[in-house]
Amino acid sequence: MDIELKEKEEYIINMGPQHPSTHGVLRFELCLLGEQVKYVIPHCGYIHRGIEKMCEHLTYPQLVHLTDRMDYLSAHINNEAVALCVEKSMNVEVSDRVKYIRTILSELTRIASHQLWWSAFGMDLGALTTFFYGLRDREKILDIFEESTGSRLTQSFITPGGLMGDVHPNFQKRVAEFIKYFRKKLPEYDQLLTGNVIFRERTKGIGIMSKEDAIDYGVTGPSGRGSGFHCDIRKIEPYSAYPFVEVNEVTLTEGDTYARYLVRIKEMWESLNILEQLVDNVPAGPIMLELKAIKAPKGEYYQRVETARGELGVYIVSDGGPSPARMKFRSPNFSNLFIINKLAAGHKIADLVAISGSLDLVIPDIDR
Amino acid sequence: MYDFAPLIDSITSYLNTNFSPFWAGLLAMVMLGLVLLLIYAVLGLYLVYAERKICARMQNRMGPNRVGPMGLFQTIADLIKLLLKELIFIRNADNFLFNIAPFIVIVASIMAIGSIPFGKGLQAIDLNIGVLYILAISSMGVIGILIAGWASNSKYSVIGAMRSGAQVISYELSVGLALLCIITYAGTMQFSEIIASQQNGWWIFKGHLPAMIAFAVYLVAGTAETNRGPFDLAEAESELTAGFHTEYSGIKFAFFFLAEYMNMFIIAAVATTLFLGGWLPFHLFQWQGFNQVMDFIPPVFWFFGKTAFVIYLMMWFKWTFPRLRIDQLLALEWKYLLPINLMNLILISFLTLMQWHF
Amino acid sequence: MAFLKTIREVGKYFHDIYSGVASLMRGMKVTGSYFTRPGSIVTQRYPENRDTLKMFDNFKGELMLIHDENNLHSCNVCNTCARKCPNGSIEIIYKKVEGADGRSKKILDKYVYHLDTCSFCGLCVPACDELALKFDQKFEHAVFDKRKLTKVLNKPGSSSKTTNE
Amino acid sequence: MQTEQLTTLITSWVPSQQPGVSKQYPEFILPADQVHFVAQSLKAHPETKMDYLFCLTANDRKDGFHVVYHLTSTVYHHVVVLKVILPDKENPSVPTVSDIWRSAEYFEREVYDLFGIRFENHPDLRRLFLEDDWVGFPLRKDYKDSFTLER
Repeated sequence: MDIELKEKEEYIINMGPQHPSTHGVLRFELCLLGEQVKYVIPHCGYIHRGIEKMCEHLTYPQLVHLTDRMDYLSAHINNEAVALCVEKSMNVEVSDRVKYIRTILSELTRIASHQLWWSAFGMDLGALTTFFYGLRDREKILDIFEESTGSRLTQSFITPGGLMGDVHPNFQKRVAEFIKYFRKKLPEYDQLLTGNVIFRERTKGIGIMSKEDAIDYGVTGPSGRGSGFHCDIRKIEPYSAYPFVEVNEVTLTEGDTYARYLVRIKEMWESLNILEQLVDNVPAGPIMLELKAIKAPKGEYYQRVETARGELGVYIVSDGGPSPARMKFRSPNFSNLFIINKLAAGHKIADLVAISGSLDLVIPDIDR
Repeated sequence: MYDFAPLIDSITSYLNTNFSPFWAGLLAMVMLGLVLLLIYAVLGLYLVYAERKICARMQNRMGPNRVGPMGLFQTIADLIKLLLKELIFIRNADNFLFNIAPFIVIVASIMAIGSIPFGKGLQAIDLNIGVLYILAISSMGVIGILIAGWASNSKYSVIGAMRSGAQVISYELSVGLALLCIITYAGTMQFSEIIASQQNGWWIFKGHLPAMIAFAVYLVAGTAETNRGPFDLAEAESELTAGFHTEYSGIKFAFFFLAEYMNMFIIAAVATTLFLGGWLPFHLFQWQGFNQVMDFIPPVFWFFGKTAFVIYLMMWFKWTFPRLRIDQLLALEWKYLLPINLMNLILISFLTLMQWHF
Repeated sequence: MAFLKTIREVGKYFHDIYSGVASLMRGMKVTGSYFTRPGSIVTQRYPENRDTLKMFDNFKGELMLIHDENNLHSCNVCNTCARKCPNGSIEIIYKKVEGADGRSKKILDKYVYHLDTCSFCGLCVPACDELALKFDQKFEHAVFDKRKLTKVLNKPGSSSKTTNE
Repeated sequence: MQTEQLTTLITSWVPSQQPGVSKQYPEFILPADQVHFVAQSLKAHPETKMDYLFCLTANDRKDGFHVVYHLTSTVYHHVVVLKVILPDKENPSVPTVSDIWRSAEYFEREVYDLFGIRFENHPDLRRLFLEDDWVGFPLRKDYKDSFTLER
């Protein structure tokens, strides 16, 4: 507990559940000292849907579509996590084609997610134009998704045993086009925001998170890597096609808001590199395994994947039935959220907005 | 050419011959008030439209395009919507202050517009302390903002109002000092005479580098004084939802909204008058042909063209930059703008003393 | 030395101003260049481009039962799609009729599809062995009455291919 | 560290530990009163350095509540799973590990919220997702309410 007992006559403000900078139904209880934030208490649960309980009533292929709705910005990666966990339990391996396509989709998802984050982060800091540039470029990725999977946001495309269908014949061409397009657009992001003196002043030295704190609180993903915490599951426990490609983990050691920002910008470049290695080499092969029934045998299984926001863990306890006996999602945002009091206490309200923006919270993923 | 003084003189003489002095004065006042209000409303609405179109173009969007051709009537539709909206009654708010705050803000900006010279002789009142008058009146607006924040009985509003108070009061200083530079050059505070002193060249050109610095400082400080662009801390959408006007709805909100745009116009108009030669056409050395073509364009167009340019600059700032934090805002004022301004003023006084300007 | 330090600090002060203004200019160049290029506008004028707006082939719009030109569909009331649906969005109402060979046979009466609970996961379409289902390209789902979202997919008067054989 | 070494190490601390069923990660079933000590030792021991608790959860089984701790080391990247079985379904309680890993504080609040397992010495054991006056603990198998979709 970082929070002291509430004194009388404190200036308490409820930021949220409806507030432009909490990006969803999250409530921060702020205690203010003038402009300064004395402490922040996050209150979550406004969008708690009981996904873990719902999973206990659904078969494995059915529950995949629920994971889309957790971290809706990395829907493909969430699907992939469940699929990998179930495949691991059944001790089967999908074809290389499936692995490659899964990884391409995951990396596209990561870029799309970071683009949206960049847009929203600019908005948080008051640079309103970033929002439209980010979304303009994200649209290209969503079009690729829509062409192949039929949906733009909640695709439910990756399923235990393979994919729901084959990708569109144009898929590789469009991805290659996107890589070329986005390589041209990314420097614009730097010119507009990264180099801006106001932006640097707003983010540098704000909300410094030490590596120890990051590990202690379990802050993963770009937020943790901004503090020098080597937590990239793509490197630690490679899955899908990551063993076949060269992945460079982006880490910085400053741990402030600017470092977390830079990690994400660099990760977009890195994702482009990974895509470039994969997109021309997609092998042929079956897209779905011939399985009699998709269900995990009795036992307990855990799968870690790296979503756009950090480490997603899928924990399945199975009795051997068609549905899991217990399904736990260790969602990255859940752990990332609770460090906010440590980071924001003592800073100004505007800094709290910058910090919560730099943690890149997706609220449905916290509440599940 | 294009002198409005005879027109206004003829109207005055018509009133004076046909009515008693009391009625003539009253009628003149009513006419003037109506004309000013009309200018105010139309300008305010079309500034909103311009802002929306400009930011849309910068953001790869189209902007308003549904109501009327190219969405020209969009803001009028918005105004009608705001007029028809319910005025929400806030529990435990100080109702008298809550209701009067938008009027203070809007009255301040209407009064300021009265002394702006739109063209030769096209000026409601040509005070001999015009610049001082504008500074005094436009800083009244902040009182309305403070009252609005305080009376709304909302915590966000209070923070927004306090920020706005700190911001406007400190940036008032830079605005004043930057204008003082030109007043030093021109040797007068009367708008008509300041414009007359620019017959042979605008102050931004003939005032050497210091005038340019003063212009830049004025632009930054002026943007800050209107609570716009990167200095919109009082509203700070992502921090304080809407700052001091969080609790306002309907036409009272529209008053704040209009006043913000009109304040921007006033700032731009003052910049035009003092730095860019007001309604004077652009003349280049002694090129007679070129100068005559320029003279042919009516002064009102010159005035609005220059003002539009300054407004475009301010909008460009707003749609590009992130917002400053409150301490950085004050640091910018007290550590950068104010010292530069003071140095600039000393330099200008020296230049004026030596008669080194053209 | 103190004097030198002051000089350096003053130099840094002005350098800060210069680099700050330069960085701001770089940002303004980006927005300004888009302002001068109307060709970069990406807005789709939606209701106007309705005729030309074509969704991708794979787009998951509404579920539909494929009918051929003779108003025949190929649903044989196996109920697999309803069982596969995670939200219970599909209800198949059938009636039993006496077949030609004397055995009672299930015939589709109403294929009820609840669009309001459908989450477009797409499990039903590949589940159908008869390939009777597909997603169409419709994306304008908005209605004023929620009850309109409950749809009957088999067209009036249609019958199954399997019963006709 | 390999599974065998971990087994000997943990057995030397808690002789009554039992190996778990999981094949993926080395898993140890510990008595409830020993888990805090083992957790602390695993974090402090120079050869294990389990400084990162990446998942803490519970599940409702026939033989009681299982509280599962997934630990890893950011230095050696080896994973160990600790498990505590709480046969008392009426009033389950286990010592907190939130003083060892801060991430546990909120995982434990979540588990308390959804399973009703009390974590002793927890600094702030309140419901996390549900309202404070919610009746029952939804992830328990015997939890019934009117709107759960039954299949």
